[in-house]
Amino acid sequence: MAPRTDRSPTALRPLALSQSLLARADGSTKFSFGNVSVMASITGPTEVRIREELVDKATLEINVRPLRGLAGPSHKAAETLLTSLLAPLILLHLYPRSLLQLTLQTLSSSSTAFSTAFSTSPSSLTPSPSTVTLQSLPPSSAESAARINASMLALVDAGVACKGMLVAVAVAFVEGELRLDPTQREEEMATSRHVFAFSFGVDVGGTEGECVGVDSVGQFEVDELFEAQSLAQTATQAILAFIRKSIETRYGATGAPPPAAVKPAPAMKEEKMELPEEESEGDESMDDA
Amino acid sequence: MAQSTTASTEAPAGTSALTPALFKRLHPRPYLDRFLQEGVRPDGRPLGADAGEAVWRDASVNIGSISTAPSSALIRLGNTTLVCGITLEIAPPDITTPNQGFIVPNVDLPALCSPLFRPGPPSDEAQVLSTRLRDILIASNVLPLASLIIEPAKAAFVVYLDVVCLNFDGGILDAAVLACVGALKNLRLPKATWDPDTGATLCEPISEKAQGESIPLNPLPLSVTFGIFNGHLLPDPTLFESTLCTSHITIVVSSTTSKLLHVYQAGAPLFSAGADGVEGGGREQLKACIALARSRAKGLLEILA
Amino acid sequence: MAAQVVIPGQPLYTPPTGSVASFRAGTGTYARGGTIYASLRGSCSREGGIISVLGKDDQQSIPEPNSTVIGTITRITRQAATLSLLTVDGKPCRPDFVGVIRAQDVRQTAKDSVKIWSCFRPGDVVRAKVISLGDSRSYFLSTAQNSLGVLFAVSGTTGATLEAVSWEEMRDPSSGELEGRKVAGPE
Amino acid sequence: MQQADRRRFGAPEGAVPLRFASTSSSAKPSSSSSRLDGRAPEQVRPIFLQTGLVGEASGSAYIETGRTKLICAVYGPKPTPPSAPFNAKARLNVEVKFAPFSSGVRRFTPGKDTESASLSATLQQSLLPSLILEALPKSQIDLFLTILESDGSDADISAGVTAASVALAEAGVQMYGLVVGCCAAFVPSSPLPLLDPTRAEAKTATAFASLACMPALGTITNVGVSGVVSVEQLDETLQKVVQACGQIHGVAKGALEVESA
Amino acid sequence: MPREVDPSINESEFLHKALQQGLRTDGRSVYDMRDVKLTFGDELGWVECRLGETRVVVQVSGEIVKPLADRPYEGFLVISTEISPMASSAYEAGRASDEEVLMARLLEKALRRSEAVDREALCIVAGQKVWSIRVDVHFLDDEGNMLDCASIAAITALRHFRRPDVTVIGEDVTIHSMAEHVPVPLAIHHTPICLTFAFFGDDSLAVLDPSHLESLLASGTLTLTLNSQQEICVLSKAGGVPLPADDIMKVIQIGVQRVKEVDALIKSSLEMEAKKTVVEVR
Repeated sequence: MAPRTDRSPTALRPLALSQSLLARADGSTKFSFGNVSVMASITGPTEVRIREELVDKATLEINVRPLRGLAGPSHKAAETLLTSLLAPLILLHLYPRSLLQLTLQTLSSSSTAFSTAFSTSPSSLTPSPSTVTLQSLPPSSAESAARINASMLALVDAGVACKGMLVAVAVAFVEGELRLDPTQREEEMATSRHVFAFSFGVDVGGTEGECVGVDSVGQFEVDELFEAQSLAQTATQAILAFIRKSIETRYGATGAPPPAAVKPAPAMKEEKMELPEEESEGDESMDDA
Repeated sequence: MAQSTTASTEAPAGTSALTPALFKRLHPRPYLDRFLQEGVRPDGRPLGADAGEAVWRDASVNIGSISTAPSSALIRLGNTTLVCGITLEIAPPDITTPNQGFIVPNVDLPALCSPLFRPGPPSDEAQVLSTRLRDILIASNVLPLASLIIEPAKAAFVVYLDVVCLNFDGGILDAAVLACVGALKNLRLPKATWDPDTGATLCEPISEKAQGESIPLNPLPLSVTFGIFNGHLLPDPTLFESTLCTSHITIVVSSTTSKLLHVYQAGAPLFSAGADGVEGGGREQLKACIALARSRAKGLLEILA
Repeated sequence: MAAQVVIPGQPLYTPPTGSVASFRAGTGTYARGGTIYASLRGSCSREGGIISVLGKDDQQSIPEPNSTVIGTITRITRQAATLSLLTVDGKPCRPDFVGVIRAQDVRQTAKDSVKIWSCFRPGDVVRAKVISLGDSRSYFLSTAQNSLGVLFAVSGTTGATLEAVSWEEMRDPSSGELEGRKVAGPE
Repeated sequence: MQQADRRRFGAPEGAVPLRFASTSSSAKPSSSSSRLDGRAPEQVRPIFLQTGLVGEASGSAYIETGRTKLICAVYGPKPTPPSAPFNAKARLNVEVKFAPFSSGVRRFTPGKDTESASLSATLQQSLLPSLILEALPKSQIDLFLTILESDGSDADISAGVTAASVALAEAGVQMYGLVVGCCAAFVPSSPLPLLDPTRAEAKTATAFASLACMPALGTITNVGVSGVVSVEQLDETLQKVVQACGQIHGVAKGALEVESA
Repeated sequence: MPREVDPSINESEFLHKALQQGLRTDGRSVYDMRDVKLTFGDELGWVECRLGETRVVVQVSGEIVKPLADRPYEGFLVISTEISPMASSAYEAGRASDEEVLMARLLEKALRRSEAVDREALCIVAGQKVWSIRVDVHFLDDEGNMLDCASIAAITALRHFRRPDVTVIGEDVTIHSMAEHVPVPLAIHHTPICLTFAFFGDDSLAVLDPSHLESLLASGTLTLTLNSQQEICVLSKAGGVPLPADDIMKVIQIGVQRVKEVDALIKSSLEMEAKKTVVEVR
């Protein structure tokens, strides 16, 4: 596979974020890594069915829906990942006996189905590649990271109280090279894919961020995992800065969501970072220090 | 901590006999915490890095016990018991991958195995396990899909790996991976020929004479799960421990190479970053987990052999 | 000494023909045609003219009238408090047994002035007695005895464990605030 | 159907079971006996029965007889669902499931499988007369049985009845006596009916008799005959089956005594 | 699941009174549609349609499958219309409400039964390989009349979609990548579009493109599926008030006009988009 030409291996694709798009939901956010974009909507706190009612906290219901085809077991796995990442961050006990309903809809992800030519005639069959790639596993890492970010921002949009911010990014190793925010094609050609989620906030990671989620598949050395994690940490800090800017604009005088498209340099460091919870509304309450 | 003192003050005021079973039911967290403070786990396993092999539950494998399946493996991991049975079918390869057969893993958590599950279609938990099992088996490439081809673009084997849980006591993914690997190791594919005239595939029954072809496997994936409770690392947690843990980490290592095949962790951070104050403190502990996982994998590999 | 293990259907006692039976069928047994059989797997005892079979200790039990149960309050209304049962007669039970303490069953005296809110709060661990099988949904429970009532409760504001100060009040040790509860005394 | 498929990884399009070139690999019965595995006609296969395999269940039993392998677990007594009306007796819920790999070809039907449903009904009918359900008002007992390896559904159900009754006894459900099951096949190749037939033997059978009984009380809880058989022959056969049940009862008793020791 | 809240009596009376004066709460006249906004994605076959605040996204995709034995020359057109709680929390995930089933059937009739897409043109090798075209309809926001919005989005997406070019030699098939050969549009016979009218009260007052509030208060709806050739593909009046035949003819006349406008909009949007994407398809 050819090296990246459009951006450096450690650069993100253009990010985009817009909030409060949906009229019927209490909060909604569309978050994109380049052409992978996910819409998240939150309804709640609202009435909960008795069977699912929890006495001391809100019930978190998550639905993940694919762009193409019907949801299957892998979407249930995505829901479980989101639940275990979000549940510790949301102050669920503030909303006992109620329902927080989070729905995620992938809005776009480019299909790789017919990106290369192939033929059924025996003469033209290509031999299997010598290096083992993740070709047989549908690409999902960038989408998974976008889902995590969209969910978090929908919670912010809906004014649901959280301990801190959750930011995720995908990383892949392609032909030994570490690539941040891989495209679908890169995910297919990767030897390993990783999604890292970091939380930011007082007691939950500070301004540096704390790794609260790892989902890695493929074949990779321990050092590669750490290398990827470091890159992801820097990248999530940059994404958070972007989110912060975008939210500030939204709640500022202009009101309209910014047509955000920035390419943050991966070298962007923590100096400029401030406590992320202070942004947005007052409901982003902090736990006691 | 406040809760554990509660339990002690409650006992004299409360029932005349607060039996361990009752204590466990009423105050599961303090119950587990008391054990861990004593450096021991509720099932008697020691706690701590230098405890060696004793931190794991006993694992055993019984290969080929189901004669209706071309290959099968029964795994016991402590009380957790599950069976992986293989069935074979033949299908035309996907048009985009004419050189590949199929692996279809599914995990069933029937109502039989635990009061947590109801009869009916697969629970969410079963679906999540199926997904993660598939990801591990495919990403590790343990069974090269190309080896399942009978005739390129025309016919290939479909290997169904059905994992049925019989007793659910934590560590299901670890046990399921072990069961699948055990069953795959033992699998022999019958000799099959694709007939261009009829478009059908005929197989030779496996017998004394025609033993079929065993498939050369790539390095085997071996899965090891840890739970985190109150800052304690609990290797191979039981169901009771799992439900109380704030976070889990699963590490899948390769049997013969130094590569990792899958790392999964979600929830509260593995180790609080402030604990040792050093950047990368959690990292050292993750390394320790990986080292533990590798030593466990060696043990698991021995019982598979 | 380990008692003899019997299995269901095993004859335990047949009175000699013509004479009066010297044993009666107790728990875990049944009588048919004069003969007493075991209906449980367990150990057999013949005490006081009664033959009974005791099952294993960890047997799941279901609530019966007069059972003592411990449960967690899940819901309160003006009329009643709902519990999810944890144990029955000291044995853990399945969590899906539901019990109800109606306002008139909370205490023995001043039944008319009972305010559920000042006796129980959601999350409290309560000891109670089963008074009837109740309706199709829940068992009816009572705490109208000194030994019955709230065993364990946390403060709604600070989360600290409350200490009993009287039959009717518990105190938050961290803030000193008092909260009303129907407190269980020692047995 | 779509509903069920969405929760599993499905078969690839166009997948078909293996087809074998020659199916004439049937083994010949050994010379001394009329049966494929060398048993005498009235001999049942050796039984391995173990209780307590499923930790969280109230009672459980694993049974292996010849190639038939199945596991049974009992949960409860537990409360009936809120939707159910008040019932002075306990309800017995039975669900039989086949593991996908239990029968040679992949066994997978989303939703209801008619064979499991009929096995469930037979199992329930065989067990109900033995239970003292009046002792457990407004409660429910769930009995789940998974067939890991099947060797003909008649043998499955007989082994299933035995395992289920042992699991119920272990769960502490009051009963009049243990129920055990056995069956017989009438085949043209043998003058005597074959007890506890395997799948291969059952294939050639002209008639079947299956029976569930409580040997301790000498009572029968369920009996079924299919096919054509003379009354005299049936009477003779049933006596033999009851005898065999006596032996099986001994095994069941042994399993229950071991566990409690 | 939170149920739909019934509108208040005040809202209801206000709406009815205004309607009697020919006014609608959002300022439209009775036979006006809300603005249709079509957005196209990077991917061929991705279209977002907004009808006021109602929002639907459609993704069309294609795969190669084996045809049914009794219809060896026919490809498939699969329409998936599952309403997620994103549209409104009144919709439950995984359980179709009656309304949802009705909507799915009308959309199915409009697109499939009207033979909008030539399914025989989807055949690659008879009895062996055909295209299966999948239309995934995602309802994002339910501010009323999701059906019309979905039908516009779906037919536009089908017209926007291109499948890879295929060469057949004997039984062997070569599928060319999008970069290699210019991809092929689907054979589409006509452009059916759903138009929904809501009826109020006994005076058989009808409004086109009901908003969410209007559809909650309406006593019945009538859905027409028309194309620009003035052909009616589907007419469905499910329940509600009995209507005189004249009224039905009247709304059909209005529908015929409106559908021309929508069709023109789709055409011009597609043309503008084509100019942009031409550059991308090398």
